[in-house]
Amino acid sequence: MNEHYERYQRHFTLTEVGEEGQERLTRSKVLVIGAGGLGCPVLQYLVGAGVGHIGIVDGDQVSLSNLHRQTLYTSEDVGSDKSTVAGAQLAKLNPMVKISSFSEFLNLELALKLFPDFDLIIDGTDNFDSRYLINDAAVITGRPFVSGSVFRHEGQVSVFNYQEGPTYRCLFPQQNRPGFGCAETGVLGPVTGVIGSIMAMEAIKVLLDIPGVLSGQLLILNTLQWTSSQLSFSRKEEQVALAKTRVSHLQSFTHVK
Amino acid sequence: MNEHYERYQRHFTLTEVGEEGQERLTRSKVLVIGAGGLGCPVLQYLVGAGVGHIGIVDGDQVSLSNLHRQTLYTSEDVGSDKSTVAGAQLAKLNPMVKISSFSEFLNLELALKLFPDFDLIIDGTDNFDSRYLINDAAVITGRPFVSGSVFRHEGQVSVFNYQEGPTYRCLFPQQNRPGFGCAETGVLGPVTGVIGSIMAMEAIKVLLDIPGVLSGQLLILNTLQWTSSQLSFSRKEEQVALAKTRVSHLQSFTHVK
Amino acid sequence: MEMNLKYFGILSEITGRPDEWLESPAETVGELLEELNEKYPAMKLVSCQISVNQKLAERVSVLREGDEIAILPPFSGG
Amino acid sequence: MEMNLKYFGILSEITGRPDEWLESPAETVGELLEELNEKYPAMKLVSCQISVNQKLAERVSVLREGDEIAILPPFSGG
Repeated sequence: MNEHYERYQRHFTLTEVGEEGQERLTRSKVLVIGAGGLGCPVLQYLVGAGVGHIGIVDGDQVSLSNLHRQTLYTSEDVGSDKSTVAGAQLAKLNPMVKISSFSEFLNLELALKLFPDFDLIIDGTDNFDSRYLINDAAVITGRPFVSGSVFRHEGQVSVFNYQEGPTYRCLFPQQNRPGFGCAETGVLGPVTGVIGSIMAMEAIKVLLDIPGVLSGQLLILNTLQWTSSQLSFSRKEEQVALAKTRVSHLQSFTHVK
Repeated sequence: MNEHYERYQRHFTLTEVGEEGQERLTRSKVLVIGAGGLGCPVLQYLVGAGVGHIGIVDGDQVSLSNLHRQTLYTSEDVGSDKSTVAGAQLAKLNPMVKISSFSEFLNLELALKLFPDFDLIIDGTDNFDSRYLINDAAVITGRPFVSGSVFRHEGQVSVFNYQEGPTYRCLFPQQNRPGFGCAETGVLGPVTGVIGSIMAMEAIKVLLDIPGVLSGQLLILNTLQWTSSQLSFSRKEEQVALAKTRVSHLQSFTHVK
Repeated sequence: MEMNLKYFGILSEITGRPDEWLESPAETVGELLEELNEKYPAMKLVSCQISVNQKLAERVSVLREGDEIAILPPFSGG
Repeated sequence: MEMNLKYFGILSEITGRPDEWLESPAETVGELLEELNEKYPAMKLVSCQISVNQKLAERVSVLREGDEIAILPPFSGG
């Protein structure tokens, strides 16, 4: 209890946290999908903040080209499973947090199995297929999710499916056109640091009911000029319904199998 | 050379970096004062980016109440010197970077001895005395410095003494009134994550001559609303001159001793 | 009608600028998009959304003098 | 004259709000500060700078209707 008080000391003097808020963080469960450039700061700050249970889903292994921005890994970890290495490092950071590592790439079955066990989902993935999948599974299981993404020197953050708010599909309906990830386009480490830290802050706001959650708001940040804009958008029931059609696919798929 | 190419792969496709920029980073030397909430992300991203030589100045030891926001340390490190632990962890992150740890609190003599060996100084300290000291030593030795600070949910970043630009004193003339640090006021980890990452980005912009350096501009960010403002200010020669009076103090002090 | 266009992500590379003032006869978002697709053919290849004065707009949304129009693609990197 | 005031850092706690529109007879930054120090006595204790329309101002700077005035203390935390 003394360790609890000392470790979270900087939270107790904040009106937005305090002892009650810290208790709430300790009871919270957050699932982080993608332990890459965005996932690393999210994981570090949520584990540091004392979120009770953190799940990590990532099927990838550490590579040398990750290290400039993925701050949970070292050169010795190259080739090892990200979720395992991240889990071990985070346990050393804060042994009071329960950490579950899933060394798998997310698919719909895994998502529908895992999401109900967590209060909040974090989308730190690096491709559109995963982003739509997380959206759809979050809608089906009724979970809010914090979503962040980067393109070169720009980043976007929003919180979807939060208190009947709009979903990812309400903002970006699925289209069959190419997207751009970090591997193809390049990125500087601090860009993912800024966006991942913003995502961690939004997660804490959601968990503690702090006003100003980026729900129905897309934050867009340019890290060369440090200009930011926020664009508002609304829930579209036909796009929410679209997410749910995934379940019928899965059910028929499971059935056929 | 293969490791070099693979490790910095995400930089080579960026027009702002490329092979030439990477070469420049490798030749750069950056001194980070303060390995705390702001210093940790700065160090992680600059070491990740392959800055050739990183110096770390911090006379503090790791405490439990640091861990929620100071992501280079683990529970096992409590009681150890921050600069030593940080140096060891960063060497594992990128063995290609030369790292020098100074387990001392900065004073004017140390600053005047160290600053000339580095191209850029980072102020990630947590008190006004250090901030004015860094400013004055940077002015005396002709070094630019990136300065960041936080107060609860707000943060400020600027680059001072850059290409004859304004200094910290030009923005905030010294006044004998109280300031507020993290220990007294509390802070959430992601706030230092955002501001520290912004500082790392500004450092890379300075090292690579990327346009848009926050010189003569103070960026102020509110992490609850994600509103940002930039305020412009100019060099004031009488404030710059004030910084230089420090040297005479030191000289007379050294003489008397 | 003159409008203030802002290009995000890959669009600032396609158009070669982060923003521009455009004199256009377009009366709706859809008409403006058609004009832009002609001016910048590569834009057709990119999935993007349009906001007018910081609010997500539809293709049928009506434009007014001085509107701030952002053209934003989703980002996927992480 | 009406002015748009923005309070940063500890000042938003001293004034109890992040911003406000203020009707004031003050013609310079210095006069406005005096008025604010009277309205919010704790403000006197804090070192701070004033910007007018995103530009650092002096005590003698002249104010105009609708000016955006930010009152900002330096932060020290890290």
